[in-house]
Amino acid sequence: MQDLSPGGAHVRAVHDEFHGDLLEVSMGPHHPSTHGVFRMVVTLDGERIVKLKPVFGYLHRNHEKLGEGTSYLGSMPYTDRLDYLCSMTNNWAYAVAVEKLAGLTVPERAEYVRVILAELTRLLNHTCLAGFLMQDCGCSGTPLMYAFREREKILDLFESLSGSRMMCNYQRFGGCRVDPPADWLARAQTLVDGYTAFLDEFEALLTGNEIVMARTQGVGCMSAALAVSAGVTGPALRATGVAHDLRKVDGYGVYPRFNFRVPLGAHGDVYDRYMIRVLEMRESVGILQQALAGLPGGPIMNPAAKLRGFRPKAGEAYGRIEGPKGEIGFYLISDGSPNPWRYRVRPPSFINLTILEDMCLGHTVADAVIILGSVDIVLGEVDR
Amino acid sequence: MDQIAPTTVPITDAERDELRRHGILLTGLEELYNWGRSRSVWPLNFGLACCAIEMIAASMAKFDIARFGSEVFRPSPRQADLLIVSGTVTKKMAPQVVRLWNQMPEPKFCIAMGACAISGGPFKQGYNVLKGIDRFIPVDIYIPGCPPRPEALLHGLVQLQEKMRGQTISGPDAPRHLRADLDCDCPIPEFGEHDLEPPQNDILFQPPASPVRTPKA
Amino acid sequence: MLGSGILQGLAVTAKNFLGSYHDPARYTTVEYPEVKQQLPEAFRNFPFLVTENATDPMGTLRCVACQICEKECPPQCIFIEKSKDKKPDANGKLQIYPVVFAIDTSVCMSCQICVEVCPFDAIKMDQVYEIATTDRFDALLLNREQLAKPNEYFHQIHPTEAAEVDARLAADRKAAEEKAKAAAAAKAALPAKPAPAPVAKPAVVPPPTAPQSPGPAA
Amino acid sequence: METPEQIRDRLLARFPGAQVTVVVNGSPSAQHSLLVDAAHGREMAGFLRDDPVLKLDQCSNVTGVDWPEKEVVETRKTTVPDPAGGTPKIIEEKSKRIEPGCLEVVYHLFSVALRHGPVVLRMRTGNRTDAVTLPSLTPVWRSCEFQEREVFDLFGVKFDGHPDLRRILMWDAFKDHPMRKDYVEPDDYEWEPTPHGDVLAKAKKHFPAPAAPAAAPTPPTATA
Repeated sequence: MQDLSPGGAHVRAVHDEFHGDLLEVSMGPHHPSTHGVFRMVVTLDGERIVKLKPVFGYLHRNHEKLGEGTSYLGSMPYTDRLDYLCSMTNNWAYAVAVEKLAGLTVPERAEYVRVILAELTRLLNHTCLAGFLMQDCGCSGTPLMYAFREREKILDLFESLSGSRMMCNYQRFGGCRVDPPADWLARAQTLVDGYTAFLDEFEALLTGNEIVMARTQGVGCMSAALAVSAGVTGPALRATGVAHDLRKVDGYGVYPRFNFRVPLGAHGDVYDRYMIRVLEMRESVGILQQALAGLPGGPIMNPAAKLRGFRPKAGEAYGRIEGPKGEIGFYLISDGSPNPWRYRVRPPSFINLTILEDMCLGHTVADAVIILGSVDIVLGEVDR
Repeated sequence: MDQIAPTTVPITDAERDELRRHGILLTGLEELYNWGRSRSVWPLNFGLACCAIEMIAASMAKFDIARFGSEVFRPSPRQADLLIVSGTVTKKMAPQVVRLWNQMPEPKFCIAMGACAISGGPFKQGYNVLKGIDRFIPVDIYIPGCPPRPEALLHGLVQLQEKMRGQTISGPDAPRHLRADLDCDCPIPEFGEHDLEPPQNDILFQPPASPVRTPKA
Repeated sequence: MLGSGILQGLAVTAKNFLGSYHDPARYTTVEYPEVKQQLPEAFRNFPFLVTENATDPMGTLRCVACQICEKECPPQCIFIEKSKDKKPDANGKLQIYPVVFAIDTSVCMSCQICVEVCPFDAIKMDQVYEIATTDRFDALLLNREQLAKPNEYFHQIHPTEAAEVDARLAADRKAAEEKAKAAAAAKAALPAKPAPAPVAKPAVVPPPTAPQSPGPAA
Repeated sequence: METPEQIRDRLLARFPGAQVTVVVNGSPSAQHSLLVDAAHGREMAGFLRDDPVLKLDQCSNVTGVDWPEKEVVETRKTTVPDPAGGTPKIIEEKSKRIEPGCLEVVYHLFSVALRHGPVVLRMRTGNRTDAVTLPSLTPVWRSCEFQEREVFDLFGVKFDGHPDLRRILMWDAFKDHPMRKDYVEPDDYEWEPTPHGDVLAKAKKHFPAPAAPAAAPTPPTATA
């Protein structure tokens, strides 16, 4: 069995290679490339990293404690603020957990609408991530500018449906809040039809670029065994070649009805993680086409679901979905009162950072920046 | 400084506009100075939470903060004029924010963007959340919203520019950096065993008498 | 060929640069203070209170101080104090009204839960966003005079929702009137009794004083 | 996948002397869990990971739960046969007892290889004050590393065998464990225009009476 413990044999091998005066550098919490208020204490030998300790908590805003103090419905707008790029998938994951806890079913139309919104969120998140990653590589401005141009289009859709650009607060237990009107669906269809052209252009800008390849290939490799043991999920896990996508594994919602593939990487490096996301976006466009074509009529809310006075009976439930960053899960313990006894978020970005040190060892400090960028973290979710 | 004391321009605005039409621009030193710095406010490249994404969106193509002369987001506080506190300030982060503020050279300004930066916002009941950044540093503009739209940030920036244009450069209303009697540094709080020490800067943070309500039945 | 990827990328940037001069899809800037983006109807930012009559906003608030929104508000930024007396509302019915209705916009996160739980369609979401201020304390604490906005304004910002709400309220009112009439007719047959007592939700709760009410609530 | 009862039986057969109980989950999700004793916790976790039928190679989620002490009122009914031969009497006895509190750590285990789960593993500490040590499962699953640090930080469970047990979210000098139910947060409720409940009580402490609107003089530094 391979030794996967922190500071194990694979780590020591790197430590022993270098002998020299070590320099400890604190990157963050204010650092332009740490995607927020994240801090890494890096020990350097020359420019090589021999030790890296992440420091969390600079955005620890007590999400779980607040969740114990508010009602089940009251926590829904707070989930928007976890991973603030992907509020729709956070809403969905929380709704899934509560629906499991209370045994609520969701009408078919709402399931389709949830898929449409989740895949739009995936497009939004992956596009922005590619822009931010290129920003970290030193490709200042242009890719991020193009990414945000597309993001604004998706946000306009979210805004005209849910009322807010980022903090949608759209899903409800047993359905969705608003039924998307026909003209909204037509606009979504136009956006989805045009997205492939944007992806082609975006890839022409980046994927074949020699500088991007030289900068990202072979950097920040992780092995499949270590990734599974460390609980890494999402594109970062699939970049190592492990076929683990909850849309296939759990088959939640109406995902089994759609025909899509799960792109897999081979090396588990930064370039693979970038490529997986680009390929996933193409699959998402395919899912969106199928979902928009097959959207059934009917109610959007389960009439049995109560908005006020919602008291699930005592018990617990863990619900998870495949968010754009990985497995986002909610674990709820109910004691029969209107507030959950324990409200726990399983944050994918936080757990994906477990092996940040293992990925960075032996690389230069400039590579640490893009490795962190390729893991795709949002601090609101890391620290909660 | 007193010689260039401003306000006594013996010419009306209408006359000035008339002259401008003939190609003659009349201005005062103070006006020129304020015009120049209000049109080139360089913000600190500093994002805290959700609002930071809207701040980035404001600097992107659609909202284009460059039209206000503020697209130059500086990574170093030494080169920045404006601290946009964009998101929740936690107690663990507060000393660092104050330190950044102290590192910025005068004249400097602070915008509290979003509910969290103003008062702790929806997270204010949290044990690790600072209930407003104005407990430690002076804030010039408050932009409510959760998060405020990028347009709201631009509106706040315009308000700040107006405030800068209204400043005199001498006398008792002069800004901090032109006055010798003021210390511009804010004390940095320390991490205590249960809370920050001190929990707020009492010189800066003086809320009015809280309208505490009568308890309900 | 080495460098072809870079050239391809430069071609994309050139296309975008030139396109920004003639293609509106590539030039997306909204020149904000002069040009304002049209807000979608659903856009929400901060709540307001609906009044029926703009000339007498405080007398015609739809809010009856039931305090449900105050209880459900996740960040607890609403404060309501009930009146001790009752005043006639827009329909002339005696109602409890809020003496104090304050929303702390420095805390509010515009989540719309107050709107969803309100059974009287009294609180709705506004669309203002240009509210930057230099004062944190009093300027951001909105009281009921600042929060009250007429129904016409609601029609202006959310026309579809406002029309639905008006139709629903009109139907409720009609049903209530019919019921009151029927109750009055029934009572006229009995020994004389004064006008029907005001009830909070006549459309849903049949008045207990009129058990022989002929028609069911519409 | 095997039911929790089957897993329990296999664990008991493999580890004689260990204690494993199935905790029944009353909600419709029906995710029942296995409560294992701390002494054998790590060996059992290793068994669950390596067992070819289960292969729980991913520990997805680690949660701390606080169960404070609570007073339980029990009603015991005893039937006393009537010596006279009539109907037996039922005597009700009410007894109060303090149910001891504990800290609980919940692990959600999944198998990436076999695509099943969750198996929910729970461990409980002896009490909430001094016997708060549990074996760390970081040597078994790497993903527990930061999550166990988080449980240590917010709940105060000490993990024996953890390679780097430090506070993770709060600062190092912080003394409390804020996710515990009896945590008292620092009181800084100076300006509370819309207070309710506890916040109202705290705000009142700062302003005991409906204070006269004494306009605070604004210092020059506040208004540059």
